[in-house]
Amino acid sequence: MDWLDVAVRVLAVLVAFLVLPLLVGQLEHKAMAHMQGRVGPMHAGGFHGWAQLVADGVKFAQKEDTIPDGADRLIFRLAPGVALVPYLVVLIAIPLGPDGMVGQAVDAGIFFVLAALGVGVLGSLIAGWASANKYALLGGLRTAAQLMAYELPLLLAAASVAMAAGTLSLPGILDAFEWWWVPWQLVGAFVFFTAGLAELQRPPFDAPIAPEEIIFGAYTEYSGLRFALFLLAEYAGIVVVSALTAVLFLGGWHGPWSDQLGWLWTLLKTGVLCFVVIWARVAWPRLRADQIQKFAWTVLVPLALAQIAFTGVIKVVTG
Amino acid sequence: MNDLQAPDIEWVALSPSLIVFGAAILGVLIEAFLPRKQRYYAEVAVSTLALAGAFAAVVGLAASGHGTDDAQVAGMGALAVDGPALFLQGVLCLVGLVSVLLFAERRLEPALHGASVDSFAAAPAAVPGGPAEREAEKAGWTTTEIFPLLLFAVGGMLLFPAANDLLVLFIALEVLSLPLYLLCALARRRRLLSQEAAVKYFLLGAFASAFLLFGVALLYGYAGTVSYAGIADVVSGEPGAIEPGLAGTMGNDALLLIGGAMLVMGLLFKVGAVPFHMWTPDVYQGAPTPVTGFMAAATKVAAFGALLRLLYVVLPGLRWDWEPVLWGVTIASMVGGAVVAITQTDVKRLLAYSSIAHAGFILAGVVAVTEDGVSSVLFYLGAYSFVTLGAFAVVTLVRDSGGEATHLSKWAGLGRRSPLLASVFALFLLAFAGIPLTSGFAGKFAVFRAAADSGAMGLVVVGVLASAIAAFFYIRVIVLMFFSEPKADGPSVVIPSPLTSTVVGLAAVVTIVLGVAPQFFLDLAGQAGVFVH
Amino acid sequence: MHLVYPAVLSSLLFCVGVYGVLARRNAILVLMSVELMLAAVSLNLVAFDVWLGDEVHSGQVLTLFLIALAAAEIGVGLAIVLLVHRERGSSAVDRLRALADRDGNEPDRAGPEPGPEGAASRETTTT
Amino acid sequence: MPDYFHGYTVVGLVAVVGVLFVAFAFLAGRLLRPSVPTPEKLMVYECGVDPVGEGWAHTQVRYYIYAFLYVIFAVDAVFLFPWATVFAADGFGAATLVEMFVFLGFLSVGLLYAWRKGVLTWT
Amino acid sequence: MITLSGTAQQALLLAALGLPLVGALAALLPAPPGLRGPGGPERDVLRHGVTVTGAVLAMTVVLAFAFDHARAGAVQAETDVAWVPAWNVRLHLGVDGISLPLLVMTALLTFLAALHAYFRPPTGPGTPGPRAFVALLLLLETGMLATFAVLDLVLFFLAFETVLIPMYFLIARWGNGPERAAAARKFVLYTVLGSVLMLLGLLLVGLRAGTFDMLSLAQAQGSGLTRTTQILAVLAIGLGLAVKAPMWPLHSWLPAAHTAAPTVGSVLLAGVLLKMGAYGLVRIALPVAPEGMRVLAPYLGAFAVVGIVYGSLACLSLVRTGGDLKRLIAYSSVGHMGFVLLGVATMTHSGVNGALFAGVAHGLITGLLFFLVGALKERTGSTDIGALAGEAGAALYGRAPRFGGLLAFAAVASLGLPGLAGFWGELLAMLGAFHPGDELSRPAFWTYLAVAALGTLLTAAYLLLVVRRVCMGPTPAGGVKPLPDLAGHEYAVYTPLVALTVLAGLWPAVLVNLTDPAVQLLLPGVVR
Repeated sequence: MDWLDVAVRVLAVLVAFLVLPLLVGQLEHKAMAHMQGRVGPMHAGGFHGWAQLVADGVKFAQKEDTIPDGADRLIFRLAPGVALVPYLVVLIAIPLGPDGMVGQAVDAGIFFVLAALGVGVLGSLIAGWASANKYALLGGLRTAAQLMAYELPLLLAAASVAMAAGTLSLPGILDAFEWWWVPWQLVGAFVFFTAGLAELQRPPFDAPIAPEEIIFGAYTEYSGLRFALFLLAEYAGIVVVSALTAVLFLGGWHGPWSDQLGWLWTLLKTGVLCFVVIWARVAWPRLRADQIQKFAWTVLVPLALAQIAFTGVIKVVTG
Repeated sequence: MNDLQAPDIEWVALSPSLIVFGAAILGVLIEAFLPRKQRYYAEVAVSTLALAGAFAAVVGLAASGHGTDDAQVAGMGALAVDGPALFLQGVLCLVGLVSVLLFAERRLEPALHGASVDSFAAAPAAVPGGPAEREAEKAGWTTTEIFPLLLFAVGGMLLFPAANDLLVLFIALEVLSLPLYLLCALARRRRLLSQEAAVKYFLLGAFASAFLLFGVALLYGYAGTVSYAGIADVVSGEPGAIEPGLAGTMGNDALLLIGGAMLVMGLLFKVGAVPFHMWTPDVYQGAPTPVTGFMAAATKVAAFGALLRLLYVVLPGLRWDWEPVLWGVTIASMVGGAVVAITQTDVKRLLAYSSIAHAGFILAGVVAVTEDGVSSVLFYLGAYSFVTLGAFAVVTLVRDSGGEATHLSKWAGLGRRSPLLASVFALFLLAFAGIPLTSGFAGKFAVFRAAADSGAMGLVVVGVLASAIAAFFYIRVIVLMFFSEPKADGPSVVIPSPLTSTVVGLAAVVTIVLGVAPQFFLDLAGQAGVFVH
Repeated sequence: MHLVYPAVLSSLLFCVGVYGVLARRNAILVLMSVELMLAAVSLNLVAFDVWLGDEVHSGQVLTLFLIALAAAEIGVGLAIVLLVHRERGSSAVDRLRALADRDGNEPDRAGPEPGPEGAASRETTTT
Repeated sequence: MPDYFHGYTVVGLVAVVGVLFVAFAFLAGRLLRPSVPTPEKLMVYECGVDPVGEGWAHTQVRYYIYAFLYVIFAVDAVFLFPWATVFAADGFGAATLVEMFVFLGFLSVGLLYAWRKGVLTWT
Repeated sequence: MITLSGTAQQALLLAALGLPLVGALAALLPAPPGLRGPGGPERDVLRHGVTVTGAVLAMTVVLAFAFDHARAGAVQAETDVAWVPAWNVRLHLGVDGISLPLLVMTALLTFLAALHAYFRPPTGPGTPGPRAFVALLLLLETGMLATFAVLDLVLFFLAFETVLIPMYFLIARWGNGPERAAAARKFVLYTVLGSVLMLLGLLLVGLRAGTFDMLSLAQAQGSGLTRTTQILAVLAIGLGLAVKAPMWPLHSWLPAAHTAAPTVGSVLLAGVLLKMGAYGLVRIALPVAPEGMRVLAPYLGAFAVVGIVYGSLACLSLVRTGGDLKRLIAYSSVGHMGFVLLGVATMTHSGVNGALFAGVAHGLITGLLFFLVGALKERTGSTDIGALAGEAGAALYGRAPRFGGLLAFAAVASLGLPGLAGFWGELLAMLGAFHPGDELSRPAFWTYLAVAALGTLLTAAYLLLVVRRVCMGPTPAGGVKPLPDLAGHEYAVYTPLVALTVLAGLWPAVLVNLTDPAVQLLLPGVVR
């Protein structure tokens, strides 16, 4: 084992994990503001408030961190970690460019990635439970319900890609990619992206943390750095889901001059998708909890199943 | 690396279970799409047709020689289509068919809001007596899901004795168990007892299946394959290809012995043999009686089928190890069941303990390890299942204001109030007791004969003595029915619809026919005595 | 990695599960113990599969099925336990004593001990 | 086999790094932040009013049904993946596809049943 | 003598077995319009019983006349059909010299019982109607006839068990006294336990020898069976049969059952059921496992003579302390059956012939005795000697001369007065004991002989005491009303029994000539 190589890769992933979410966060601040006719943060760091999130971080680190009396203290403390770490782990499996530009190629990549994603959401659930706050618990349960409802379409849509490529490895899928997969897997892409959005509890699927109903859901009792970590997890999640969608459905590093600029294509596609995530937050009103469930079971799951059938037929016919 | 073969399925050979599973799915769709009023009829029709069809398929397969000369291993080695499998599948289809009639009975419970109802809860998920349930009853809802559940269970049971590798064995086990757990909880009356029975059945069942699975894992580790034939090869010391480096693991006798023991334990649990019988009385008593009848009859058939195949096909090389153990289990079951039954005061519990004793009697045939042993077990299972169904069908008919009156004291004098019913029940009890001219005698004769032929005379002696002990409590019930003064507030016998009457009548006829002229069926079982390898 | 490690680990897990089933009173915990036993089985299967280099991967396939069926089992089991819990306000297994061998000759053994919710009286009124 | 474990060693390493990162953050936070607990601060937060009832309140059984649905479907979906990688290989083709459709059909029937039973409608 | 073809004989035997079974079912159905008599449905069904048993009796009598006495050892009217080939179980029926007299006696006693029931319908508190009574009686007849006619071990067991159920019901439902249910239960308990042992023995024999056919087993003379198997088989089968016989000390169900049973039940129980045990010993234990029998015969003999003395002593004590008359006859049966068992135990021609003779004689005489005691109870309302006789005696001679005379006749017949049926059986049995079979210890059997002889004296003593206390005594001067003497139907019932008792006593050769050839076949190598 080449330790140096491994160290570099791990370090790179860690850096990406710390930087990309901040970028997305900043983008969200500014893009949302402009869409709403505001300008957003302007002061921190000078140029268009570029260091706003850094400042936020510093502030969070200094804030007092209370744990409610009735809480299950150990679990309460662990929850942010549980929410955050899986996204980091996922990042390592996402290929950035061709020929091994990936943290680590994992055999059953799709499996691994989806499994890790599922763990991340557990952070919210245990946070909600450990808080001993009825709103937090309600939020946690909604989270759980949402996780369960959207995990299935997520899996099915991913399975569709795996069928098309005949492998579960992410680099393997990209190696097999052809441009016409984009229209072929379009429905799957929609399902996957939407479901991913819902898993992250991003608007319009943010009923679990709907401030107007249940304060801040599972995170109600959190403050200070722990809260910051949850936020970080959310944005890291956006990056991961966008990146995965890009890799699975949009061809990842495929594009002109992909030999040299593959990594750029991946980042670009991911960035665009991140923007779509932010856009969705501004564009759509929040769905009710029941609407969220219904949407998953009656729209996404059937769509995903249909996509699988379609993929299978095409694959057998052409293969 | 990819030496997977494309699956090649012998659809015809597997048709019995496929028909049943298909019908079960259809049943689910009926539940989903048909208006409530029509579901009952549709479900009954579908279930009946499917089971009859499956039976026809079994007969067809047997007639075309699949049971004897053309016995084969189907579905890429997953399932055996041979004599024992077909015989038991035939029995299971018939038992299922008869159980459908029992399940469909709607004339026993007093009509609710003008609608006749069956013995299953209107809204099983609702709190008994709560507003939700009352509403459901008012609306005339019924839980017609029992039919698909029954079909799924029967489907699993059809696979169970035919399973030819450990994977299918395990899946069949779960497929047959899970619906039964649910069915147990659905009683209309005495729901708490019913649910308690379900909890106990489930917890112990899951526990037992975990044991079975661990056994599966160990056997797999021992032989490196899950197919029965492959394991048998390794057991008998002719492994196909052991990698030299793995020789220390493969063929490790500790794995084999522990694994085999755990596997057999899991199956003995399903069979209800001492000391794995703890669940039987509670579950038999608590479950809705039609379900108890079905469960008592069919589970035993399926589980004994699987046990036979496992012992005869996979572990014959280990015979000297398991035979003494099974001797012990057999004796404990026969004696334990019979002795404890004497003190019982509840009809259903009594029958449960008697079923434990019967498990022992059947095991006596299993221990024989001869072709005769297999045939005798097959015959016994066929005979026993119908007697059991009939007996529980009778239990459904004896009712008072609280539902079924299962306490024995309430059965006092039943023979005077309804001589016909009491006589039929007496016939079933006599068959349980193994009195000549009933199927019970023929069955016991067969297994004891097989056991004695194979040199297990000791088992036969204990068995006959246990039968004598058992005869006492059966006869005690008969005496109670015919010689005690009826109580003033005793239960009455409900006049059933033709459904239950058919069940009782059929069971009685089978009991007598198998007792008086068993030859044809003995021949059938005799021809079916050979396992395909 | 030698086979012994996973095998021993899985045996230990299994024993913990068995202990849990035998010692725990709460039905949910019993259920979890059973799941633990199943997990032990899965571990064993996968370990054997890898160790033996099984070309058709029977062990892993079995594990997949095991996972699926364990899920189904837990689903069904939880449903039943929940039902009981809702009516009795408890899921303690050793308090489920309405069905048991009795010494006495009480004519109607159907009635369990009258619970706080008066469950016993309710059930007779369900006509 | 070394390859097999190698991949996951790196993954494990990353996970360890992540855990260290979180631990470090917490440690740093502990050093940086003040800690002045008062009863009011430690009280459960319910929009500023005094909390009512218990923290672990009973919740709808409906969630359980969703959980059940999920467990069944997601776990069954596991079978899709091994199949997905081989179904188009030589010698498999249409029959394999049909078999998987049968499997999916089973799933769909289950979903349909749940839908028609009103499980998916929030009441 | 009549000559019938083999097929006709066969059909006759089958009909005799099947008719009561059909009749039993028919008894449960309402009578067809043409057969309705004036007495209402109850009389109808009782008449039905008489008709059927009468027809059966006629058939057996015809069969007896058609029987080729020249070949009395051979099985005649034989039917041999496969029933369950898989187990080698056959429907094998037939009669030979051993079974024919028992068959006829059974038919006769049942007919008389039915006749008795017609004139004295069974009544009592809580008894069901006569419909069930007749059905059970006919079922009982089927079982009893079948026991004597079957030639297959499994069928034998079956027939043997069939008898159990109707008899149980007869005792428990139509019996008298508060103890009837307990007595019936005791009867079933003993017999079932015995039958279980017997079944084990039968299975052992059948499985080890590979056939259940009695004829071929008898022919083999145990050649296919090891010594151990034979001993075990005889032990198991013998115990089962000994319960029914009954052999001391397994007899304790008998007095209770007899005391509780109705007249008809007692008659059939004593007259036929007890014979089934002895018949089984002769038919199965003796020829099938001779080696085992030789080992166990001394023990059987010992128990038999103990039974003789024990029964007599019990009777003596009863008659002195004033016990129940039915109980007394029951104990006397224990004694008489002791002679039967002793005869079997000698394993000689004379002994076995004697056993069979004593069996038939006991059936006739004890049947008569029970009928008489039943009639006595109808007349006086009691069967308790103490209550009847008081200090002086019941004085039946004076109060009902014919009745009293008949009772005295039955008593002396029972004590084995030469010239009556009871004599020959006991004589032959003791003769056998004087020259026991080969390999049997002569001193032991001489001892048995001596004890049995003592038993005959005791028997004579208590029976004479019975006559003394019941029949004699001073006629009170107008204090007690004369009892009704024998009525017409009672003559009808008793006459055949009396006639046969006398006939068998005066002309024993009729019977012995019938049984001897068959016995010789069963015991080949034995000269005496």
